[in-house]
Amino acid sequence: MDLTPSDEQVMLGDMVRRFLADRQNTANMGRGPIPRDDWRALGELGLFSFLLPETAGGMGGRPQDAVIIAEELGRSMAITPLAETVLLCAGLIARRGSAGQIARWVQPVMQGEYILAYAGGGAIRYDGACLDGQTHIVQHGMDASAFVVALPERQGAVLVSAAADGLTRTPVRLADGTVAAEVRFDAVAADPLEATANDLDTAIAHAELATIAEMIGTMTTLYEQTVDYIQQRRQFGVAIGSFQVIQHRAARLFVMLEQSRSMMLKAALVEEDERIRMVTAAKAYVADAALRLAQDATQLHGGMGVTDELPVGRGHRRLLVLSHLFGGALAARARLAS
Amino acid sequence: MDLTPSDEQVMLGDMVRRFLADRQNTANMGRGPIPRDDWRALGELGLFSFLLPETAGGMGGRPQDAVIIAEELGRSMAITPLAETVLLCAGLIARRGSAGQIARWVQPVMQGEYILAYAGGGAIRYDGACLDGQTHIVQHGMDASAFVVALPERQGAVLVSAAADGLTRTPVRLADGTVAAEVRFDAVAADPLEATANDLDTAIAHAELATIAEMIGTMTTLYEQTVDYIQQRRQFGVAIGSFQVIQHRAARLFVMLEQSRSMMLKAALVEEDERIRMVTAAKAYVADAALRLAQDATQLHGGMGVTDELPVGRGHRRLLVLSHLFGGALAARARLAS
Amino acid sequence: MDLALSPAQAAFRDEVRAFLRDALPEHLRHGARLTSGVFVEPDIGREWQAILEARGWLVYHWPRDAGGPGWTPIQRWIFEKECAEAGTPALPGMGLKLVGPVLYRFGTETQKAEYLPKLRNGEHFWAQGFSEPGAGSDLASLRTRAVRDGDHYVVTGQKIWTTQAQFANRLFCLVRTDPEVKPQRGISFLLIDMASPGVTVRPILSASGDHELNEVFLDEVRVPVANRVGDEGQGWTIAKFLLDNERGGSSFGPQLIADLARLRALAGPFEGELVTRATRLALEAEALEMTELRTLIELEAGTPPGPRTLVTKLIASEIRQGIDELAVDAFGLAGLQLPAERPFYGADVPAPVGSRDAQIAAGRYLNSRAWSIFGGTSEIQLTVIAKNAVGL
Amino acid sequence: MDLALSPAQAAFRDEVRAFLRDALPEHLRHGARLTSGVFVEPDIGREWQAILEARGWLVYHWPRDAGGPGWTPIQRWIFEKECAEAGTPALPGMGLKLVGPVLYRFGTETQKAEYLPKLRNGEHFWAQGFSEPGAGSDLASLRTRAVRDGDHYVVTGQKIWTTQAQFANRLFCLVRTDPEVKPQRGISFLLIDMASPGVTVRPILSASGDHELNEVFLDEVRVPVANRVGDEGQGWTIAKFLLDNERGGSSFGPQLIADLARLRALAGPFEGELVTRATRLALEAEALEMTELRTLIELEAGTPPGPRTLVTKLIASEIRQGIDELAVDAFGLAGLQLPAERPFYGADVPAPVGSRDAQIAAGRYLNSRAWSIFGGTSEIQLTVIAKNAVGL
Repeated sequence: MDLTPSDEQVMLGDMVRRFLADRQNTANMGRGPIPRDDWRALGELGLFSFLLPETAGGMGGRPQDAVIIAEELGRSMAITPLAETVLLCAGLIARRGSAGQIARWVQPVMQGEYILAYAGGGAIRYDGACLDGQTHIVQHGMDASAFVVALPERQGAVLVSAAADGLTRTPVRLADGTVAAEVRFDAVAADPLEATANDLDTAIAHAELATIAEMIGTMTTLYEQTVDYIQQRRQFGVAIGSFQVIQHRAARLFVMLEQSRSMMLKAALVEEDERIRMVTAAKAYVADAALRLAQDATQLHGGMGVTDELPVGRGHRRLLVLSHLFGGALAARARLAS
Repeated sequence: MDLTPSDEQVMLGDMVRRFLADRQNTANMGRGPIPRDDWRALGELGLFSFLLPETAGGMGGRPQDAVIIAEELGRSMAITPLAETVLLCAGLIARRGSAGQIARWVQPVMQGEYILAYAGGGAIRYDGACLDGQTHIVQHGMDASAFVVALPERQGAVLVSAAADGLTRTPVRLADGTVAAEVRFDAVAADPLEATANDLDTAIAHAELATIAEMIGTMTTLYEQTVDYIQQRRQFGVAIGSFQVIQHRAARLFVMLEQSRSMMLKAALVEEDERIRMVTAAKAYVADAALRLAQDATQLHGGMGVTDELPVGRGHRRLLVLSHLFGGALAARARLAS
Repeated sequence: MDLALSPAQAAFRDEVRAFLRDALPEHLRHGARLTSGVFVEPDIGREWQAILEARGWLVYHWPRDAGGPGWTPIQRWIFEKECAEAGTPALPGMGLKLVGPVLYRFGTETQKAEYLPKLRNGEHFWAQGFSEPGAGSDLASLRTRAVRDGDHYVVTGQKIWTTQAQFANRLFCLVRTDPEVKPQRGISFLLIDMASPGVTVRPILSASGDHELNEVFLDEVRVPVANRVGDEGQGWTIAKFLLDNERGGSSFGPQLIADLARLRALAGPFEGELVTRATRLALEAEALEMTELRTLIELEAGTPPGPRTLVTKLIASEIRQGIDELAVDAFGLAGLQLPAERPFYGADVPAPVGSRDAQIAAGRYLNSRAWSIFGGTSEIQLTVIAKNAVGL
Repeated sequence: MDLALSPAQAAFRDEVRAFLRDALPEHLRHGARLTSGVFVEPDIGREWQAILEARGWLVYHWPRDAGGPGWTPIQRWIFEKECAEAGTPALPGMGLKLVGPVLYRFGTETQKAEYLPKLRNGEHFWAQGFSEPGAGSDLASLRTRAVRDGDHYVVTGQKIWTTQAQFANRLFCLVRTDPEVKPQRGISFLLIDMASPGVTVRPILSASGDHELNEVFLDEVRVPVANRVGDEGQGWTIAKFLLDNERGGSSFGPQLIADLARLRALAGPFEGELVTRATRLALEAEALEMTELRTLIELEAGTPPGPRTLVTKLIASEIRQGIDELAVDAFGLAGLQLPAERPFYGADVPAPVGSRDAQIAAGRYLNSRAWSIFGGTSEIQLTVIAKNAVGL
């Protein structure tokens, strides 16, 4: 048992932090997706290939590495498709795709050229060659170059280029400023992927773990901003952080954050065969804590907390979205109970 | 719309309060059932006949009258079988029983001679003449002169004398110091009662309403004791009631109590055809608030709160029992949701 | 003790219900349902205001001698309950509920004649200038200065959290007219034409993207002395009267009950944890309605209301936030939509995923956090309850 | 970063597991399960203590030079986790966890030779005399006086909340030896024979009917000066060392996880709201276990633990209370039983309705309220977290 990050992990975190420090600040953080050029630059830094399996030319980064990167993204509220594009879609193709599929889709992801999106719901029909029907909301769907589409009952998955004939998409703006899509397929030719339901679930767990780490990062920022605020903000002649009720509230945030971080760490570090259950447990815990923390951070900021002007309001929006992805805390708890 | 108690209701409340003031004090309240002589004395004061229908020689008191009496019992933590004996069993027999059944069982209840108990669960078989099987826990079952036994699926009810051949009972001490019973029937002759499932549900609702009022009374006492305590108890040189965290906690108790009282009032005052639903709603709300209030009152009393020495600890026990009777808050919410 | 409506009350309820059935247009009901902000959009509010004014029911909470219909507290409650169930839009409250009563109570005859008709016919849209940056809930530390210059005051300062100031043509405002006396005694109450030179409005966008809040900068704005309500230095008294009106006044319970029922109909039947949350919220709202009704019944009987009135805003905020969070969870992924276009019932809003109600859920959720902050935070409510109800 | 046990750790775990499988008698497991109070009953505790002592694992948290097995923090955790899963009884903690470390750290060689063996073999059963009426968590206001008289102190005063004093033959005690100096500096740490003249124990019954708490009256009790641990005036320092040991030390998570799993097996499968509550409690307990483990892993690596250690008692109290309330609800009416007889596994307790576990639920529920009160209330925990972890 050891919780010290390796030298490589420390370097990785520093690199991402430095990269983001030049770009993200309290005025722009969390306003919407980071510029596409910044995403490309992260790819050029080798971040994505670091996380992808060696079989696909990556460096085989583990979940605990992904968590370090994702937490840094969350801390500076850099909104990216890391979880969906790199960990879910590219990860799945890298592990289960053919050489051709890997070359076609994973390589450009590594370079930050392509965004891939995952369509996991909706009313889809697949006849072995063509897709018909319509997806539910697909995160980052408008920016995607291709889609990994889960087949009904998760009986495998297929790959579809966004440029395919018969594919149309409608933009759906989400609360965090990202633009998702509803995607419609009219007899769209699809490229089957040799992936079982368990492959899919594993890839989703890796992605979900990254979103949990992003939540932890954003929660940490909101916590720190809130502690700063209550130390500076004065009412009736004293800092509001000197009021007992405010102190206990802040203490609760500290507790929530520590407990959440514990769940994230455990989910990142368990053996692979426990990953799905543990990520589900971490999601069930952290997604709930994230909204409670965001709500309290808002309340402790008073009027400024409900505006778009401070990181707290934007962080709240982002946490609202992150906490509800992949079914959210409710679905996670339901899965644990069953 | 009018919430002023009538002169008669004021007198009724005063009478019960004065009666209890001579007998109940902070040293003995809530330690167990009141002495049987006190119960008889309440009967002799005409309290029970006041609550029973005119058809049975009573004065036709309404639910809102029962609530006034029950709240006073709760305030002084006088533990009695009022709800089960008078409102449920005697009320049901008075409304649905034959003249003979009324004379046999309701008259002695009015005089405080008999305690009747309600057996609503367990594994019971009835062949039209005889009962076999075993009840679940029957409140006040050891003191009962007779039982109203609900038949399976609540297909009516039968009356059984406690002295009947083939009836045996085992005492079960409950958390509030009352002694309930498990009752076993071996070919026990039973006297059928012309009561439908709805009759039973209505009688239960009247009894449950009284237990809700008892909870309100006990909650009020715990609230007042707690406010007194935090005003007197000093720590670090000041009354602990001057700490903001303690103040907010006490304010929450006030809110809970007002909201609970509102539910009780509404349940007491709605039209008869809304009674069952509204009593269920009040139970779902108040039973929960009662335990939260008892827990907070305990916490605010510190070490003394967990002992048997103050009314708060004993009130907590009594509220634990009252809040769980008739299925408790969980069953009530489940019924509301379905 | 009795909870049933009297025959007269029941007849009144039927009259209100019939009126709402006939007079509430579907597009207003639709717009009200799709309002994400805390306040009604002016287009909808104005139209509904005119309909009510035509019926004589707009200023239903004003006394008869101020032009109200002379309803009792229970009648007002019946009206509000029926409106909530019918789904009427809210009314622009700054004028009708806040400055209106101030004018009929403290205004000169000239002021009443000038302002009350325009308030009622919608020509004047009012905003409230109380809060200032850094002052929070502490009115005594007010810094906006009004210096007398002949028949005018010259007003300089800054107001914040001014809701719908971008729509308003009138601002009622607390200003410091005398910096020498005790803080509370140097305050006066002014009516300011938003078109006056020196008035600037800066939007404060909400996290939801809605524009409801503003800063209002007052830079040597000349305000006729005739626009002062009450005496110089009487502003504190007037403000207390106004805030008491704001905090008493309407009931929260009926609207919350109706909103939860609508959500249940739109997004239900719920499953799993949502069932419990919905049930608990419904119980809390039912209790709140009765808690409010107990006060109204006392008022109706002429009994002064007890400290119970202090609890309603706290509880209402929590229920409101609970309902809006429940909606987001009930709509799932579709509840994460948040178009940039406003209003949600407008022509430019993209077609929703799921339903319009799903599309509005995230905005509502974010906006409802304001409930426990503005008009006295929940923390302040609890302190007031501890002091004035518990007696600590 | 790595959470897996090393091969050596895994082997150690297997060794502990095998030992527990062989050495833990069923009646002790049964008794542990049916203990309603916060503390273990002495008959059970003593027997288990002897078994562990025979194996050399009784004082597993003491350093090797004090007679402990020299385990690392992770080994101690593995041992506690295995014990929790196996359902071992708790150990009498006042001696082993509180006064034992004080003795081996501050005691003279004579004191160590006199007391440590009897502590380990169970001949001495210890109670703790810290709290006094009216003093709450504020040790500085201690009033029990010890006046020097030749080779003795004459001790007079009153202690309260003294757990299991009715079973104890030894009391460790804070007394004021110097009333003149600053409050913290006039305190000394004494060991008192409970059989001494002038010692009286008055029971304080818990609301559950359990007898765990007592008042201890000390009326001119003569205590040899040789029974003072440390110097005169060093009592405050020793008390701090003792309380740090109490608050650090063992993990809460494994026991809570095991208890919840047992409840689930006994009373499950849950339905409706109980499902949600059980799931949430399980998550909180799993998080707590990892939060504790993070600290232990740091300690193992020689890193000083951060402010995170402050949160565990607060969380553990809430989970404990949640589990015990869940049990009452899960057992329904049968969960309201509360026999007067003790212990629950004893021969005199009437046959239960349902199961013994149902029969014990109400007692457990009532007793578990003490978790958030004794050893620093949850309010104090939050204040400490705010100051030392948040930095307010």
